[in-house]
Amino acid sequence: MIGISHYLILSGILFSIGFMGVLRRKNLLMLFFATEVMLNAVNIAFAAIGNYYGDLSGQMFAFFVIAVAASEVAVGLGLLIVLYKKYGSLDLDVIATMKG
Amino acid sequence: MEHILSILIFFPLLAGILGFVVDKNSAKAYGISVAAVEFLLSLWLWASFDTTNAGMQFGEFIPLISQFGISYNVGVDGISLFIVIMSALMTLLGIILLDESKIANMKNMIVSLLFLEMTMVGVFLSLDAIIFYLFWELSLVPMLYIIGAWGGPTRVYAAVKFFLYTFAGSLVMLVGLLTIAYLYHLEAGVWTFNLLDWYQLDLSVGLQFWLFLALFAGFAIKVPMFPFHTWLPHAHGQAPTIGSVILAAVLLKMGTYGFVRFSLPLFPDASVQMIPFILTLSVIMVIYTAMVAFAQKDMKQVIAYSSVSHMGIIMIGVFAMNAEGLGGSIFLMLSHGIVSGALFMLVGVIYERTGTKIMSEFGGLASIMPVYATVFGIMLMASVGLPLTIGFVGEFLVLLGFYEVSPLGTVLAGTTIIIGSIYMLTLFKRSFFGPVTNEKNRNLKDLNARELTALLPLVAIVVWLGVYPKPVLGPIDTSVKKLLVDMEYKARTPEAKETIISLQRAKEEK
Amino acid sequence: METLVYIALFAPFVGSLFAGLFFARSPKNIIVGIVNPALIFISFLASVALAFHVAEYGEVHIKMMDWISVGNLNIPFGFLVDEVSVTMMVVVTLVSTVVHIYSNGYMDHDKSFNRFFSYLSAFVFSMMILVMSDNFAGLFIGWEGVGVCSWLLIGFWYHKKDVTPDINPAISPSYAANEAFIMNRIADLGMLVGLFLIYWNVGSLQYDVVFEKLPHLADGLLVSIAIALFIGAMGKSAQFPLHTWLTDAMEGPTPVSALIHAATMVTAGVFLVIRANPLYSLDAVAGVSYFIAALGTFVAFYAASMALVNRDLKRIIAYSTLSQLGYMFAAAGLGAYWIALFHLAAHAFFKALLFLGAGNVMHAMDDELDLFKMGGLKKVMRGTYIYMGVASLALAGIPPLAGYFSKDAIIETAFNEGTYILWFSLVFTAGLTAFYSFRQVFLTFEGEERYKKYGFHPHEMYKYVLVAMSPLAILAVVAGWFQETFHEFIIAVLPDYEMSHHTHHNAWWLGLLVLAFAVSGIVIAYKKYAQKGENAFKQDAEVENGFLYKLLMNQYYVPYFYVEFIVKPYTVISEKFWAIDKAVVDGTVDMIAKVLYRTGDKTRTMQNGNLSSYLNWMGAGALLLILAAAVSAVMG
Amino acid sequence: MEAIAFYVFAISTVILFGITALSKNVLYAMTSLAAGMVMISGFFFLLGADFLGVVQLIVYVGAVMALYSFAMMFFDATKDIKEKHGNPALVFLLGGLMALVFVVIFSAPIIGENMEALYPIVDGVGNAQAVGMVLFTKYLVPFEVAAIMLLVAMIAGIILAGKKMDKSLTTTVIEENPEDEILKESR
Repeated sequence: MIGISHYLILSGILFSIGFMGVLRRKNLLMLFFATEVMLNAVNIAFAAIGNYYGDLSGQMFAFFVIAVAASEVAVGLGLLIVLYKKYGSLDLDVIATMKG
Repeated sequence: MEHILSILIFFPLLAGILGFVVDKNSAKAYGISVAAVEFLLSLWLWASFDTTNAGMQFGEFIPLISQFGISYNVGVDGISLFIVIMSALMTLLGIILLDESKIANMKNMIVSLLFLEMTMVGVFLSLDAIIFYLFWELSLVPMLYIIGAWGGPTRVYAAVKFFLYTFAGSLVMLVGLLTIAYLYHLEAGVWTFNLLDWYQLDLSVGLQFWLFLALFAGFAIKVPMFPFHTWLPHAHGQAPTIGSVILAAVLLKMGTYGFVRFSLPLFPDASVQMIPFILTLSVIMVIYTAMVAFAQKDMKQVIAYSSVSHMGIIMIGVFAMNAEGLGGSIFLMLSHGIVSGALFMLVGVIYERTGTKIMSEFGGLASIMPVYATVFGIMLMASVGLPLTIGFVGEFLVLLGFYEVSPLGTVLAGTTIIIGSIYMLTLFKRSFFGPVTNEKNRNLKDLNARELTALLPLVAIVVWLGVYPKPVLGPIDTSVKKLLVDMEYKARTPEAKETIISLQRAKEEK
Repeated sequence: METLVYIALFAPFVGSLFAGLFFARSPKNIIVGIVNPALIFISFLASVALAFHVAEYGEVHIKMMDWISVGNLNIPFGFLVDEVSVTMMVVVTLVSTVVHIYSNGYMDHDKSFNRFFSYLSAFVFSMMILVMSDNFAGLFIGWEGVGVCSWLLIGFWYHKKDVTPDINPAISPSYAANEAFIMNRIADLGMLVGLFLIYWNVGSLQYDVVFEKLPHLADGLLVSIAIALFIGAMGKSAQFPLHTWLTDAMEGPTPVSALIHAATMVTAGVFLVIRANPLYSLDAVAGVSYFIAALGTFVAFYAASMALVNRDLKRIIAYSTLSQLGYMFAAAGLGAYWIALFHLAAHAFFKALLFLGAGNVMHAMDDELDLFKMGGLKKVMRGTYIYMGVASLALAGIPPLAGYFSKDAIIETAFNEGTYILWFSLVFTAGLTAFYSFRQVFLTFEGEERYKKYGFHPHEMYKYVLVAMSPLAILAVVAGWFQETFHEFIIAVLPDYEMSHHTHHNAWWLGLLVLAFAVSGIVIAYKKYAQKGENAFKQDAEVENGFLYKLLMNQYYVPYFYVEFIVKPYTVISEKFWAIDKAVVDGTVDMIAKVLYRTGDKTRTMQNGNLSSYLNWMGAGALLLILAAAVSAVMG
Repeated sequence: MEAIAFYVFAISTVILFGITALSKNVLYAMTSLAAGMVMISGFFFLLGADFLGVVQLIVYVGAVMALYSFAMMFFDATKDIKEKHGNPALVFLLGGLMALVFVVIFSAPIIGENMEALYPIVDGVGNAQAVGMVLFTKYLVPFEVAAIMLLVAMIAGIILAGKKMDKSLTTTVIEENPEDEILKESR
């Protein structure tokens, strides 16, 4: 029987994959991908818990997460384009201007 | 003059604010007149002070934040009265000594000094912990500015060190004060920061211990007790003369005053319990810093370290737990203020002339500047505690009082009269005796009228209070006796009751 | 009578202020030279009047005003004029008057003439407070006051520069002054402890109250008090091991040596013991008293031995002062307080005379002090020769001069007490005393005129100075004749001391024995040092390289020991402490600041502007938070 | 049945997202991301969140992926991207550790048994219907805010991306000093 733990563990693993992607990616576009992975992982967890408790709130949250993700992508991509225009690259090492 | 205390506190503030619009060239005259008025006001306070009344006088009480019991609450008793007068006096004389040609931006200096005076008087007069803390911290600001703006080559380092060090300590103290208020709230159900209310608070010995330590952090750094003293030589070394004078004369006394006003009456048991600890630190302070003073090459540093050494004696007196020692220690605060202030002034005088404070640059000054040497000699003798000078009375009483607590400790601390004279006489010999070794010094001018105006009153006080200390000792004695009676009444442990010798018990024994 | 007391006390003070305030900066002013001695003389007259009054009507006790009054402590400025203090007052003011007049001549050419008189009068004032006070605190005022005046006067010629100890063992006047002051302070601490003990156990510092309650105190306590007070006395009276300052104090002008370091200040310790006689005669402190006597005897011999070889005119007299102080302590320790006081007075006269004579010689010899460069001065300085000869005879204890009566009495006391070791030491020391005194006199005035070789042109002192010295000379001769009068006068306050029958019986041969020692000392000195021609005195290299000679010449290496084992380590430790203060104590504080700075500096690289590394840090932080959440979930 | 579906979806999502996280090629990464999204929607269907599954498909796979692919046209997608990895071991360690922690946490028994549903799923009511009921009652304000947010995001995206559209980003060499104008001015 597939219980909530399975979903949660899967969600955790997916989140970790996304997390790893966030950590290792230097390309901004790829970073966006990684964040999408993380968001989706969380959505699974929301949906699973909502299902487990027989509650709609989980789905609602996931819904809003999707909405936020969509707007994030819209704005984020716009910013990426601007950055690319400016630097000709999306590599974080290249576009870093602040020197600590 | 019902509001004499408020006037004393806020008159310098108002005058300081007005000082911004005073003409640059008359800034010093303005400063002198304001400080003189303040000094006269403080004398008026003395004149109208009821010397038979041991409690707080001229009290003023205005609630500020009533839900937390914070109020503007001031009062004066025999303990604080003379410190206030001394603060006003030293500020006045310090301003008189300022040399207009040497101090850039005299106006700022005057304004800072007047602000500083406000905070100093405020600290000694406030009876509300929050107000006390406020003035306590505010006093750092003008001093920081004075050191940082008119100091020596490494003034910024010294000023920042002074500020951060003392500030760190007083933050711990603030925590302690807030805890006391909280405990009071627990016990009585109301919030109050009124010190006189706090005196009624009965604390367990364990709590007293920790609160004592919290307040100790603030006071001990200010005193400064060993091993928290190292900001002082830096601050003195870099501060301009006026800064050193005020710092040594008044600011250090805030620490010992804090012990007398807060630690003793609030935590009588812990205070008695801590005597060995305080004694150890103080003895180290007395001997160790005196020896360090002996090793100095810089005149000003000798006096800076000697300050620390003498503060050790004051600390011992505070914890003597009898009227002789405690009264003596408060008298010693005054005498140390006057004598060390005068010594710093004197070093400042020679520094203004030669641009150096290194003793090896001098030698034979006595034959070039006889008046200067005489005044220096008198102050030196007061510093080493010669009878019939102001220094002896306090030192004698402190050692006398503490002998009852710890004979061995007194003998060790009493070595101050030996090693104190060692470094002081060595300083005097190196700078004033011997042939004139530095040809540049041959044409030095003796004290001029301005310097004499600043120094002669101090000489007069040194002799006057050395020969006839009664007018000052009397009110101090009255208040100290009351403090001890309160402490003994409040003490919980039998050993504390045993150690604290109030006059009542002394009478019973007779 | 009160007025007389105040006149006696404050006349010197007025003189000091007069000279100090009005003439400090002006050149030599003869008005000072007249007014100051006159004021001291007035003080002397008042003291004498008081002495007659006291003899007639008993003590005068007055209270001027309160000084310190805190808690239960109440110290007034009170003055007690009784037989003891009036004796001291007369001696002090008399010697002071002579010295003041003498100083007119001696300091004639000094540019700080007025300052000298100011200090000298201030000293007399302090000394008067010391002897007249009616309580221990007042005594301490005077005690410290004379210390400061002594510091000022030893260092009077402060402009001289430091030299190595080979050239001048005292290094410089200012160095000697500091040494004296600091060494006295060591003893003062002991004295202070004594005062504290008295206060906390008696509740007062007034002599009458204290002495009344003393017998009721515990034995151990009494011993502590006695020891503590005696430590104070040891400093002022330069007893071993605090004696080295006295010889170095000879750096001061000679009138100062005469007044302070021979006649008055150094006897303050003896005075203290005499004053505190109710304490020291208690059975409980018999041990301490015996120790005082033994130490006194030891110092008497010890100092005399060092005087045997010294070549410095003033230092020899200083050693003899030390030695005589030892005699006084021996008497006081043995309970013969009045004899001690008598010797104190007699000694003051002839020792001051001796010093002033030495001052004349110095004046004549352009401040040269080396005996070996003098000799045969009697031709040009007959008056001085007579004075110094009389003083030396008195010192040596030749009848009928003063020293014979007073010193003989002390020696007799030692015999009477059955302390034969002390007795013999004192007798032997009497012989040494005679020898070194006359060695000095003969080397100076008799024998070959060695000074010519060194190009000196000695001349006699001013006439009026010699006249002024005459009272001392007369007293040095006749003072002993009044022993009985003094005895009757003084036993009103001091415990009487009578020789036992047995001692009386043996008195004649005891006296003869002492006399024999003294005379033989003089004879040997004459043989060795007073001859002319081929028997004339020559320096003997063999003797001078001998161990004993070197030991004595170097003062038993005690000053050397002090320098090596106290002064130098103190300096080194001070330097070390300073280094520790900077490196460790301050270093710790700076370390905290540095750690904060460094942490900031290191972590600054985190803020490198690279989003990726920020994300890494954020990731690590997130992981930590999750871990913390997990752990707390497990824990809680 | 559910188990098979779950494991199929689970394994495929892990692999696909793994490719997304690790691939060097943008195109591969994006494609696998899109496929992964589809698989995720499968979970939603499995969990009875039909509406959410549909939204997932439409929004993510449809809209977001379309956005990404359009955006990619601005960049050079065919090239492998070169990334410097300072410390790959650390990254894998952190990621692995996190996964481990999650696995441990989530495999622990769940304590909050007595939690009560605020908006219970009522049997017999379709999921989309139920969602609609809640969304337009309780979550009306957030929903509207989300709508506005999306609008704002859209406008922002257009404005940001749409400036100087006439300039090609990939083919022309940038001659300007690629430094911030503002930075330049501020110097």
